[in-house]
Amino acid sequence: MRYSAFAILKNALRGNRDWTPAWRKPEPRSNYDVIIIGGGGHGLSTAFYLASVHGITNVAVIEKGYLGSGNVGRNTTIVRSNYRLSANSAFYEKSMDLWRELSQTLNYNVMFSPRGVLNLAHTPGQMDTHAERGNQMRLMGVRSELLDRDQVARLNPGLDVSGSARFPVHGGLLQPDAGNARHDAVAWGYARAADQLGVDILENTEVVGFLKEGDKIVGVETMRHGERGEIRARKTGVAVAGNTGRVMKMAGVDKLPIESTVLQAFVSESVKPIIPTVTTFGAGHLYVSQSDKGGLVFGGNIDYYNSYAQRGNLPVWEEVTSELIAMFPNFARLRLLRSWGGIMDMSMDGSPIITTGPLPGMYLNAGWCYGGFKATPASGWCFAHTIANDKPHAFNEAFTLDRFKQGNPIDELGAGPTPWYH
Amino acid sequence: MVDAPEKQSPLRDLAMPRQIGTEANVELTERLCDSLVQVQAWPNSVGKVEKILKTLKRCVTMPSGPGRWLIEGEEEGLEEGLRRELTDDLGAVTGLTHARVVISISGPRATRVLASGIALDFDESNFAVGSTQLAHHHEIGLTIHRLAEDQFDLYVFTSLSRSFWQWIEKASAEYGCRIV
Amino acid sequence: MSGFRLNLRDGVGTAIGDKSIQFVFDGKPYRGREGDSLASALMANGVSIVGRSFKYHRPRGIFSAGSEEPNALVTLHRGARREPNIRATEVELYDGLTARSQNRWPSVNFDVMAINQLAGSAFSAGFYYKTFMGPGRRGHKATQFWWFCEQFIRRAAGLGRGTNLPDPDHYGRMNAYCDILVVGTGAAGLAAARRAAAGGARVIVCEERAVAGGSLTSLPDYIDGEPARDWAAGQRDELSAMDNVTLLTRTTVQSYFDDNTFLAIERVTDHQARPAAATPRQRAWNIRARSAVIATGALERPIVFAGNDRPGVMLADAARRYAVEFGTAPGRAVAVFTNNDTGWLVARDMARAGVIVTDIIDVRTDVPDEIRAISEETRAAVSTGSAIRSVKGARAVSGAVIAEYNEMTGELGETRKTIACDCIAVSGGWSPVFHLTSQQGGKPVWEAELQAFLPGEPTQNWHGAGAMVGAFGLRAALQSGDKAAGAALADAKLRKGRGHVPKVEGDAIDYAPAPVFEINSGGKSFVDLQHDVTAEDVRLAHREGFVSVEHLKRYTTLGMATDQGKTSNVTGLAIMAAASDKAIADTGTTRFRPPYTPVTLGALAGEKYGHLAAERLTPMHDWHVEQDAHMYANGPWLRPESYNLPGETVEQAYIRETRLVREGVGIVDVSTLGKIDVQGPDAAEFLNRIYTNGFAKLPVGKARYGLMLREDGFLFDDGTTWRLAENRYLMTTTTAGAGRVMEHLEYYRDFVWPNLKVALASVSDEWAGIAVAGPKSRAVLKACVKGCDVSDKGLPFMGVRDATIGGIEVKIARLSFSGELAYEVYCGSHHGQSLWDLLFKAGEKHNIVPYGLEALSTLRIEKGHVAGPELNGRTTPHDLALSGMVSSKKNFVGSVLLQRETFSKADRLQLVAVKSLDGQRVSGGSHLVSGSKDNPGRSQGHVTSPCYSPELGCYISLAMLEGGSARHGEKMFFSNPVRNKHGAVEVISHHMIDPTGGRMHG
Amino acid sequence: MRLTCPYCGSRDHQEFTYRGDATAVRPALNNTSIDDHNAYIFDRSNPDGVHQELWNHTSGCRTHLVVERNTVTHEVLSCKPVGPFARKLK
Repeated sequence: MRYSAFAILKNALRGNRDWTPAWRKPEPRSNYDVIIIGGGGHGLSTAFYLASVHGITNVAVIEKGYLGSGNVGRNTTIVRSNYRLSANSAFYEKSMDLWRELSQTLNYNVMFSPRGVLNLAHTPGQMDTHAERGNQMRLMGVRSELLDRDQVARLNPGLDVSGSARFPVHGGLLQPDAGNARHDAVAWGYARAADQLGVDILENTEVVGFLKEGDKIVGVETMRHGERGEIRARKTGVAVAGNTGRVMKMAGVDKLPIESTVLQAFVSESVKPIIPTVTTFGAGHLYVSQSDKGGLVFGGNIDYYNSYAQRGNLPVWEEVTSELIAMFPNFARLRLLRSWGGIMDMSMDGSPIITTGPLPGMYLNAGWCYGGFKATPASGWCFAHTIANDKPHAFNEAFTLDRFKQGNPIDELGAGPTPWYH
Repeated sequence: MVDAPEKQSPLRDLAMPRQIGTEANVELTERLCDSLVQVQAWPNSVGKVEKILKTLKRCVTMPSGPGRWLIEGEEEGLEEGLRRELTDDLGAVTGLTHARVVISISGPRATRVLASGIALDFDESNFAVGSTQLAHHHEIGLTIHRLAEDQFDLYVFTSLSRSFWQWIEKASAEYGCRIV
Repeated sequence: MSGFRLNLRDGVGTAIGDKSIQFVFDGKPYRGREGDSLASALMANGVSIVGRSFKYHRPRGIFSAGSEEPNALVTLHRGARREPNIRATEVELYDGLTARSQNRWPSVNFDVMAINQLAGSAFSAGFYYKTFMGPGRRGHKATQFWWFCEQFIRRAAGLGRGTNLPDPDHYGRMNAYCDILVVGTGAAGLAAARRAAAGGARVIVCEERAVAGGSLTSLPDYIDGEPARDWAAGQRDELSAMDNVTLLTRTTVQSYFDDNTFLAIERVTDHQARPAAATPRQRAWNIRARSAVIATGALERPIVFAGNDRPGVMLADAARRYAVEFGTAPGRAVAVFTNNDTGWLVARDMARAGVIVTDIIDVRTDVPDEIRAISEETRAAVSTGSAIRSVKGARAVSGAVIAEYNEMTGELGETRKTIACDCIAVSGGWSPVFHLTSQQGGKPVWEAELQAFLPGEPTQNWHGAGAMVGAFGLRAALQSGDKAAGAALADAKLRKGRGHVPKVEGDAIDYAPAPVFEINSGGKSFVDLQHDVTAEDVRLAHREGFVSVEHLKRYTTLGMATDQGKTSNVTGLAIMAAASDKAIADTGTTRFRPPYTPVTLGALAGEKYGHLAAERLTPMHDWHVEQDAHMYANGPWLRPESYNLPGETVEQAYIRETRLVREGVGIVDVSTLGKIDVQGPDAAEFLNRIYTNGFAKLPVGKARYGLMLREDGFLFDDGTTWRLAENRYLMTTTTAGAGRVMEHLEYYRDFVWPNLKVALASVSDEWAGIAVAGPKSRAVLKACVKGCDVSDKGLPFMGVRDATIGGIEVKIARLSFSGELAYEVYCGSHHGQSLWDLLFKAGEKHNIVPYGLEALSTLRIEKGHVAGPELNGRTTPHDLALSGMVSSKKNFVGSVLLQRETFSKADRLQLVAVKSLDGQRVSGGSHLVSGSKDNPGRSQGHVTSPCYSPELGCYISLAMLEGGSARHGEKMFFSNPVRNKHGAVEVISHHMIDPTGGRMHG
Repeated sequence: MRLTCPYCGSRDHQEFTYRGDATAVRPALNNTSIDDHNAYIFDRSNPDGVHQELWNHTSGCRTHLVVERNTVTHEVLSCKPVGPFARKLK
């Protein structure tokens, strides 16, 4: 069923009885061309682009819980491509291109809202670093603007731009075409569109092992409704950020340049529009925007320790809220409604991995750190390309697994091989 | 030989004697040390170093880590004196006279004020009179020496002492405070 | 609903005092009583519509009497203190309180947006996902279409309005430690608290409401021979008097973190008309408990039926609380609709308080006789085996249509009866409040007998008590509270002692409801009242395949409003379970996420609101400020940027300062550098392993510049280290690197080479540092230094000497960051200002000039010294032309991975300098390109440290350029599109002045 | 989360600086194998379960400790001192 205003009206008149499931709940077949492990944003978008761009439709997406139960539904929904290093800026700008048409591509409103992402600067030196990044974006064809303090103040009326602020605002770097989107809709939209192209989405199906012929991965062992099963495939892609270590161990890959940590996110009660852009603090780590429903959605640093628990601890609450209301002292009386945690694959340089291997028949998409949501379209697009052609596209050729050991990290922050500092 | 000028406290303008609020449930004051020294023993010399420290006169010796002590002396020159006795094979002596400012807090609400910004269990079962705890107020590290049930000396990093003072003064104001 | 104040007497209005209080709602003045909540006061004044719902803007009244309230949200105060979305049920009334209804225009009684209701079934779950994709065309145009629509949607959504003004109040924190935390002061909580306290434990007891007692404050039962509320008051007084007990009211335990760490928020002055200025408005309690008794009770849930959102429909127990505690009748004619015994008791207690209860409607047919007997006292008409089919009244309840109901099939009979009532008190059973333990990961379990989820197995040291674990009724609650405290005492390694359960006289009823959640009569029945999620929305979600509970929640937004579904989650689940033909137990439930109720952001920041980070100040800070230096936030430090003369720009000032240093002498505060005391018999060996260059053979009395790498071969930090004695070094680090270098050293000392005898101590705060630079610096020192020969011979380049200046003991090191003859003079920081003054005085006749960070930077850029912008974590010594500093004769941290092939590639970004060829400022953030302004081409590098060079007479910058070391002399452009700048530059060597070092060696 | 510093006692975890996998041990100083160093720096087993990890009590006595902790439940199983004074603190 095609979604449209007309469809809504037509169905409403019939008491909404004729709507059909957004995607099928098929039984698994024994053999597919490609298996994607992980029914999150990246896995689903990979399946969609395999089917829509490469014509590979005999694809299964295997998800251990409900579809979109991982980080695609646990993030702060920011979409941007304001990177400093060219490998990142090119990749994320590809993602922006896909975002811009995503609602039409999928016939599903993912509510991509290019309201602008503003990074504040608090010293002249930081203005220069922002300029350096903004210029890199410009030279790559991405729009960016360096704003002075008054321009920033006009954009965000509640922002503390006084000289007496602990970290006075000097200005900021704006990516006007960046913004945010509705996270769940991205998972559901890709799922529905992939399903319509013939992809089997297998929810509540857990991969418990890999099928191997020698070194080569030829499929997976599954657990579904309490029963074991086997699904074979020529190619198996792994897109399980947050659980990469867990899944890869089953394939015999015991160590990776990745550590898992929990990133908390926060949402306030709904209020009428109070902040138009996505805004980030430059004297700490804090990002905030307002959802269409009216809640302030914000987050900051990860909890600094390895974790697979989808919940965090109190220090981050204090850190994040104190930075938020230092930036916006008018938010101090608003109230935190809810917080949650997602598990991040923190890589050794803060940048992702989209690659063939590390075993024959296997493909790996991992290491998304804080940045997985905005990458969803390009990640799937590049991963699909890599799987279909057995080699990376130019957009992801730098995101290899062995770049760390070769000494070619893509390290935006220059924080070095300390995953939790990226 | 000219005498050195007087040491200047970073709190000289902040800690002016006055009354905040009507009551005085908390009393605050600050001072600089005449001598403050850190001693670090080697693992195999802890006992010997302890013995030397026991002979010190007019000093407060505060344990501040494994094989480590913070020692405040009532006279200048403690560092040089200790270095003579405590040779390299026994441990290391570091002068910290200028690295800390001491803020003293006392009064019936002193522990409550401290607990409002320092994550430490001030119950005497955990923090006995006469003992020392290492703690922090956010990014400001503290060595806290408990002189009595409601009397504490806080050894605060010099460069951060103004920020710390501003906090403790504000936290004390809720209960009424006298600065002496 | 037309509530009114009852005749207050013993047992009616127990929370209400005599004092009359004036308040304003929607601009109209009203009077309430001391002890009223805003909700009870509005109710007593007959106000029925208090707010509008989120989506359809339907009129809504007061639904509950506590923190679970979904409907009665108001905005409090004006101006900077304006606070939206406050539950009227929790606001304690005080003189002068102002409140406004919200999410309505122009008024709560007439709201234009209520037109949304007409869109009715089109506006169902998933509406937004299926439309607004934009007109067929792809690309930016379509996005713009959504963006256009989104503006209106955003304005219509949201609830109350915030403010653009900073919050003028302040917040506090308390770090608390206890043996046992008791959450809740109902029967179970009080029983637990008394046993825990009697056992000698350190106890903290938290109660969300203003007064301890929980349901005891409204139940008619007797405990130990006295009315339950008097017993509760007695317990409260006893506990308050004990030294080992902290009883906190108006304090909600919001979050349960690892290792029994709890966050509770105390509302300290919110209920006061004129709070004391020094008292924080709210206080965050960080509580670490050895064990906890969770006695958070249960929340009543409604039965869903058509029209159940009309003002006048409310929870039964809440209706009782309004009557008994607040002396307020929720209506003139109250009908009770129930599926369990609670409704009947509520009817009786309300009738006793003077409320007219017209009907009792129970879906059950087999109601126990002793419960039926109650109806005689209430004189209400009784309809068992019946249900409410629909509600009469457009803007508030004016009656209800009752039909026979088959409990087994859920079908409604044909016969209908219309009753007149203006309030329907609904009881659909009880949902235990296990939010805290669920936050911790405890998996709830469905208990079919109680028709409720229970908290499941503990994952930490907590013990549930009372209704929270399904121990309903006073007797069971007291027992379980007592028992839980016993277990908690054992957790805390204290003696359990003997328990004591007080005697209860009163109603013994069955709290288990009939498994009826929804009366499906086809009309609009609301499950989530605030988000307007109807039972039909839940079924639509099912139809579209959103059957997992998380999908249900996310697709319909059920349970995601400000009440987080406290009264709606279980019902929504039950409806989904029925639609998918599954048992509730198999449908599962979502995990509760902290906090329990919305928490003021200011309270979470606590004392950090207005004090985000401590400032680090050098001993000379006041002097800089007195000179009107512009102070610059450099990490935690504040440092002078430049000392501008009247009318000077920063650029003019730093050029002047730089020039005066190069021509004469200048003085700069370098106290911010990190300083680490490194001592011990193995200190030399240790430093040799840490630095890329050799330190073992550094003579005593000498300093050396050293580089540190990370293990992956990239540069980590740099600085000079001075050998003060055979086994004693003073290491200096960059200002920004001080902390991380210390941790780096400690890691190697403790974890990698624990056998080395090395002591490390931060002495950053011990030493004030002043650099004296310029050709006349020696003359300045000569004029004031005692005890040291400062001649070239007496104090050669890189020499370190002890001396005195004006009686102050100092260390003088002949180091040069500027490329000039220069010294760093260190003294105890409490003497820093005195030393500064003495040096300044000694330099007066040489026209000594103070210089700031900008000039400091300009001097080092001209000299080609690298600093923070070049040490960016992505550069190696080779990239920065520092290969000569890398020893090949020893192994050190980073030595192995530095040898990786990639680091010797010729096209790496390498350090160069550029100088402007067209007089333009090479602006910060510029890239280096080959093309014109309009067609710059790709970035081949970027500038790192730009400035005007008085020495070269043009704008210059250090830069990182691809293959830069081989490109000296090349003409390029700097490109700075975000600053709209583009200019011609020449690539030159970074050694821009005095490449042979004659000046600093002179 | 609370960690027990062998010197200072039970403290909130934010007093400690996390330094990651304690099973990653630096190759000896005379080991110049790039592979060994690469493995030490980049290979992480990142277990979902018991993890040996290094923390430094930076806001206290600055003792390093190896914490054995379950990364799924956050349960701290043990805190053991390391460094020159490890034996003295046990």
